[in-house]
Amino acid sequence: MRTIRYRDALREAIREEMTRDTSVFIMGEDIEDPFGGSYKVTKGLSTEFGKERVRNTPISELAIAGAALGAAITGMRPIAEIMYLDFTTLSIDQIVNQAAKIRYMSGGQVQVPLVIRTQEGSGNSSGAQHGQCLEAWYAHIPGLKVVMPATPADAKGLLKASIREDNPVVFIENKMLYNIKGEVSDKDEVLGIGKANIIREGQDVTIVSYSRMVHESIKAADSLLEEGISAEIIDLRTIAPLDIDTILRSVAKTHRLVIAHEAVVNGGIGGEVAARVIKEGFDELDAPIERVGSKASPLPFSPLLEKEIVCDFNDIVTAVQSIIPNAKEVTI
Amino acid sequence: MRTIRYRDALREAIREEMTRDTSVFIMGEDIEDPFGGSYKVTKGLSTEFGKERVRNTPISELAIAGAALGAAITGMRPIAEIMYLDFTTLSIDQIVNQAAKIRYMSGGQVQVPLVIRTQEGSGNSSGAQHGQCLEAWYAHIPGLKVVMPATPADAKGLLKASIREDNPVVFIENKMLYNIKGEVSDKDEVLGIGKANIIREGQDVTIVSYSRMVHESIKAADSLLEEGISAEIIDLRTIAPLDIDTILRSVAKTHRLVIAHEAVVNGGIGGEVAARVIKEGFDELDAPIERVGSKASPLPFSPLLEKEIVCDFNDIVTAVQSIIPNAKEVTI
Amino acid sequence: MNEQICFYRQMLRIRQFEQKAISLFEKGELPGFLHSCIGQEAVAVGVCSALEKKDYLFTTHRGHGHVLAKGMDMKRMVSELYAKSTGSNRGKGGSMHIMDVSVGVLGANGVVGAGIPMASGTALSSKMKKDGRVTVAFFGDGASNTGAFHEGINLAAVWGLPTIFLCENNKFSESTSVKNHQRVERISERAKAFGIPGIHVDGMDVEAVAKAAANSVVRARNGEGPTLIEADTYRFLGHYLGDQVEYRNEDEHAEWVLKDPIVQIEKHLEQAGLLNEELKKNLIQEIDAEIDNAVDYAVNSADPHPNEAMDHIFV
Amino acid sequence: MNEQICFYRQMLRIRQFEQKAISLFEKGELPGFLHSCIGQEAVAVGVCSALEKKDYLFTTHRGHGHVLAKGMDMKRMVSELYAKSTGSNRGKGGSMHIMDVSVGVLGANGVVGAGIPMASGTALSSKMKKDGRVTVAFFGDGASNTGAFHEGINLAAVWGLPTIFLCENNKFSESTSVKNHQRVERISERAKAFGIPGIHVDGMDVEAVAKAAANSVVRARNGEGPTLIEADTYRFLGHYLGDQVEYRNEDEHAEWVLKDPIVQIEKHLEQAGLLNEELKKNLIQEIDAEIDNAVDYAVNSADPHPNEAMDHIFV
Ligand SMILES: Cc1ncc(C[n+]2csc(CCOP(=O)(O)OP(=O)(O)O)c2C)c(N)n1
Ligand SMILES: Cc1ncc(C[n+]2csc(CCOP(=O)(O)OP(=O)(O)O)c2C)c(N)n1
Ligand SMILES: [Mg+2]
Ligand SMILES: [Mg+2]
Repeated sequence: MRTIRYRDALREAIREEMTRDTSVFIMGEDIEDPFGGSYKVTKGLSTEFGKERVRNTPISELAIAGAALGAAITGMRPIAEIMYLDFTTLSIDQIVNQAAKIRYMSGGQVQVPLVIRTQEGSGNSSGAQHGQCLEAWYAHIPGLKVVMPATPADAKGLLKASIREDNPVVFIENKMLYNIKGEVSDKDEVLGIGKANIIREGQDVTIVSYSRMVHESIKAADSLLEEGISAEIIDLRTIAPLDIDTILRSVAKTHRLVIAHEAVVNGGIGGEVAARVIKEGFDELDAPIERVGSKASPLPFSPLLEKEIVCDFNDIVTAVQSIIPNAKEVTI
Repeated sequence: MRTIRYRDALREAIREEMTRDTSVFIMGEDIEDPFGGSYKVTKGLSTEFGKERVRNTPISELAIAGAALGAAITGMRPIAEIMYLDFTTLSIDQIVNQAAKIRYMSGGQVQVPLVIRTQEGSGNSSGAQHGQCLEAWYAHIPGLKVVMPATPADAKGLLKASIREDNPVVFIENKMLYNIKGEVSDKDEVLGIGKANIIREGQDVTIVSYSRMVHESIKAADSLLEEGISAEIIDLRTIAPLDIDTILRSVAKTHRLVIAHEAVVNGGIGGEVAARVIKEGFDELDAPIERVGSKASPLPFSPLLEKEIVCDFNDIVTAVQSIIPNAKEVTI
Repeated sequence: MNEQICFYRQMLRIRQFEQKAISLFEKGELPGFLHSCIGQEAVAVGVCSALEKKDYLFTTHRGHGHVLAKGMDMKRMVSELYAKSTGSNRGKGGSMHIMDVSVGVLGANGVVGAGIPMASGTALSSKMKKDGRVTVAFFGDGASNTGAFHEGINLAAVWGLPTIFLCENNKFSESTSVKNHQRVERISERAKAFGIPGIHVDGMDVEAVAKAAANSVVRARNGEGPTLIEADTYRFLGHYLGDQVEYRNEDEHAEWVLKDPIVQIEKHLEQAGLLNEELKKNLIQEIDAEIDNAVDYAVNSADPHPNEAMDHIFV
Repeated sequence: MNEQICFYRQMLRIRQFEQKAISLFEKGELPGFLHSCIGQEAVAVGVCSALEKKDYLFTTHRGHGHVLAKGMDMKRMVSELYAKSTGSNRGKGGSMHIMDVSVGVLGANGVVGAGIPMASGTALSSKMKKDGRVTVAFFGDGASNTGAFHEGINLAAVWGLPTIFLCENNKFSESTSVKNHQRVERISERAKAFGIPGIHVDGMDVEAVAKAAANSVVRARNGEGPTLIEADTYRFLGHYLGDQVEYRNEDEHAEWVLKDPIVQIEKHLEQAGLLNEELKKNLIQEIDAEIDNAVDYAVNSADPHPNEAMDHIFV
């Protein structure tokens, strides 16, 4: 075990998979050394593996995704980096109309070992076009897996899994997590895509979250504990497929559910989780399901206004309190 | 009142608005006469209004949306036709990153009277890239309104409203509705965007639906009536903004809710509706909320397989039955 | 067989195939849409004459000629048009998504232009693996206005990939004349934007096409990068079956019909004493027999089982 | 004022402004990112000298020079960089989305290339309304590889719209040299793809830029359609403030710094006896006073009220 940063964990995953398998390569804008990528995830890789396998591209998001797809169906295992999730809008025909469907449309003639790596998230005044959380779009598309790690260990283990996966994966990092540190195994640990993680056990309420909001959920749970509320925290890690069983088991214990994500509430993954729990765990629920997310607005430039729009642990605390009428004694 | 087809109702709306206001114009692929558009909605318009106001474009979906947006912020009222919703993936940067946000980002300096007209829907073996129902994507974006008419009267009244609207509207038709007929007023009727319509009253269950599935809901309700179940049918007409009040009032009466749309269940509007009802109408619900939608698959070419994937009235009937244990006598 | 007879036979085969498909479609036997390539046979045959089986090919909604010329098995192809379980795509693709990996046909596409960046990707694969393959992407004049065209070709140019970008300028994008959807005279001029060779060729002359393609394939295999070829041709029928073609300029049409690539090569072969009515009849008979056989195969094949609907989404 | 002095003064004003912005940013006073246009002043000033106030302008993330040259009020501009309520965008846009409709500045953009099709749209507006306006879209060498570039300019070409597509080839797309992101020698060659004039101009020579822009504006106003202008220039600093610029070729850099557009015109004016140290000092003083005044205004302006966060989403 070592304590390393999220960005380093990602780099290690790419490095190890490129070492292990010569068909793995990465392409994207400004990823080569000495620049090493906008968020420095690929720093050092072109020096180590050469510019044949770590390829700078022109500003051509559609072609990046399309070319990666072409390579994927002919035996390579490309990682396509799209600098900001906002710019995946420009690649989305290739991701959604092509990559997600080509195996199906062809009756199974090809497999698509393609990773689209990108990042999202607000919090640094990047404005309306550099921080949107649109993971719900991708989760709505049959044929795509959507992975959203919250910790360095998950970043590494899930990126390795995504690279080894024979189906297209949209791998979404969060720009505010690149510097967080965490313990990461020294071994070749590959996590399972589609498995949620109970990162804290609790009795009174289940908080379901993923990516950056996991950390806000932890803060919220800490604060709730002070008023005697014990929260169980589930990190989804993968939003498609959704590990509904883990959620249902937890709700069967706590009987209360709050879902928290940075994306806008309306149309976010929270609605999907809520609807699934309502259908499959209706009798378990003692209170309405609360969703926490950002307000329905583009992201403003002003840091002050940005804070108004984007949700944080306070919103989670409030949501939990709203469905637990009276604070109780600590139960664990 | 006259009985006209959905496609004619749309054409009338455009024609009347172009007559009324010279800043209204339409652009898109192959919309000029004599072709008159892939689905013939614009037939006759270029002959009547000239090719300055009814403009064929190259195959350039990004530029169509972008140019329409540029025109919209400088005093025109463009209608941009994107032939298939599947191809709006190619315009989506301009729709989502630009049109939806430019008013906000500029601090209110511009308004965006822009209509993106497109169509979706399966049922004619168009395959995986010519029928996807991705309205949930657009409904997730703050700054967009999303309109989905089910009848000729709504098609006309809502398209007129969308053209007069000073905010960007994604107006989604359904290709299997173009030939349906219905009564349409002779007057200049402009409907309100964001208002659902109770198209049939009932006591036992509320069926919320929109676009083509409204017609399947009617069939389902007819069939349910035979077994003594009285369904109230709500046609959302607009999915963003969502008329949650109308839904809640109905659920407060029926205490049971089924949501039906042609889009894939997972990540569709149904989840959003369910989550809202759970939160705001928790105590009213006597049974789990059921969602009806298409299976999580790309659309297959084979008509037989397509029928397997896409939901229809039978699925609605089954969903209703699953939450009403014993068929009762007819209550109305 | 003499190369020219071989070209002729292949073009004829495509023509007869398309005519059969039309008649089946008109009888309501084929679901979905049909986009006929009649008039454009010389491009398909000429280009594919320069390719090997291992090479990759991307095509469009108007791709029957391309895939036949590339060597796709006609039985599996017709079965796909019939949406049968024996179809190349098991009935999930249809004409607009037809694919046959076994002969390098990596797919038709329902999204205009979308095959272009994918073709850069398969060529990248070949370059990295040094497998000696080239990739051809077919597309139309209309497609040359898409962002995918610009980004996809630029990428191949920058990386020096073994790709041939083959634009069939058939004068129409659906109902829109090429004169109204771009202002550049020659689409091959667009190669200048990428710093790669742009070649203009008479797409009604199969030998001219074959030669241009062969040269570009050599360039590609030698690691000299991509080429853009514009083949001047004409869409003899409507955009799709059912199109009323009211927008067509009949003079222009008549002019082009005179250049029918099959008629041209027939004349040529007849003059050279290589073709007579007898041989022609035999060829047609042989071709029609193959087609009928393929149709029979398809008709007698099973529909896909409903349970297969959810197969092949994920590995 | 003499035209050349006027150019000089405007370039100096942009240079001083950018230097101030950098120092404020480095002190942590400005949120977000900053992309400096130092080295490219001649393009902004030359192009805008050909425009009227009513004309429309689209810019990029590197747009301070453009909007200043177009006549944007500096106080509202600096306030926007400070995210103050008095900012042109009320603090919602920042440098990357700066907009001032009152002087035709229709916005910077955070999405590379995205302003290009929008510019075709405003020009379409002008054509339909016959309001005599032209639209200029600024963008970089990197942007010329986007699909938006191809689709947006093609549309303007087909419709004969009054647009000037102004590519500042500053030799970099972030860290990537222009040599590695495209193979074409001159971006102006890309005009050939659209059948419109492509002009290459020395972007360090404000008068050359002004002349090329003026000619294109005349063409546009006369209804002769769009022009693509490539202005050869250089990004003196990093992509953004904080960029370590390790990728830079220092010889290339040194060569270009010698061509500093401000130094060039200074020499020129001095030789012509139009500029001396005294005048220069006065100009700088005057400019710095304006800048300080704008910064004071911004600093003393109120933050937006939290309640405003949800304003301006819909009309
Ligand atoms: C991105 C996209 N836009 C629009 C369409 C609808 N469409 C199908 S074929 C076609 C015309 C294509 O013209 P061209 O590229 O010249 O090919 P051709 O049909 O002439 O072979 C159009 C507009 C589409 N399939 N994809
Ligand atoms: C569509 C898109 N892709 C990537 C980026 C990230 N990005 C911002 S600026 C830039 C480089 C732009 O280069 P160029 O167009 O030459 O403009 P310059 O920065 O040199 O002024 C990139 C890649 C972006 N903002 N938008
Ligand atoms: Mg064509
Ligand atoms: Mg540049």
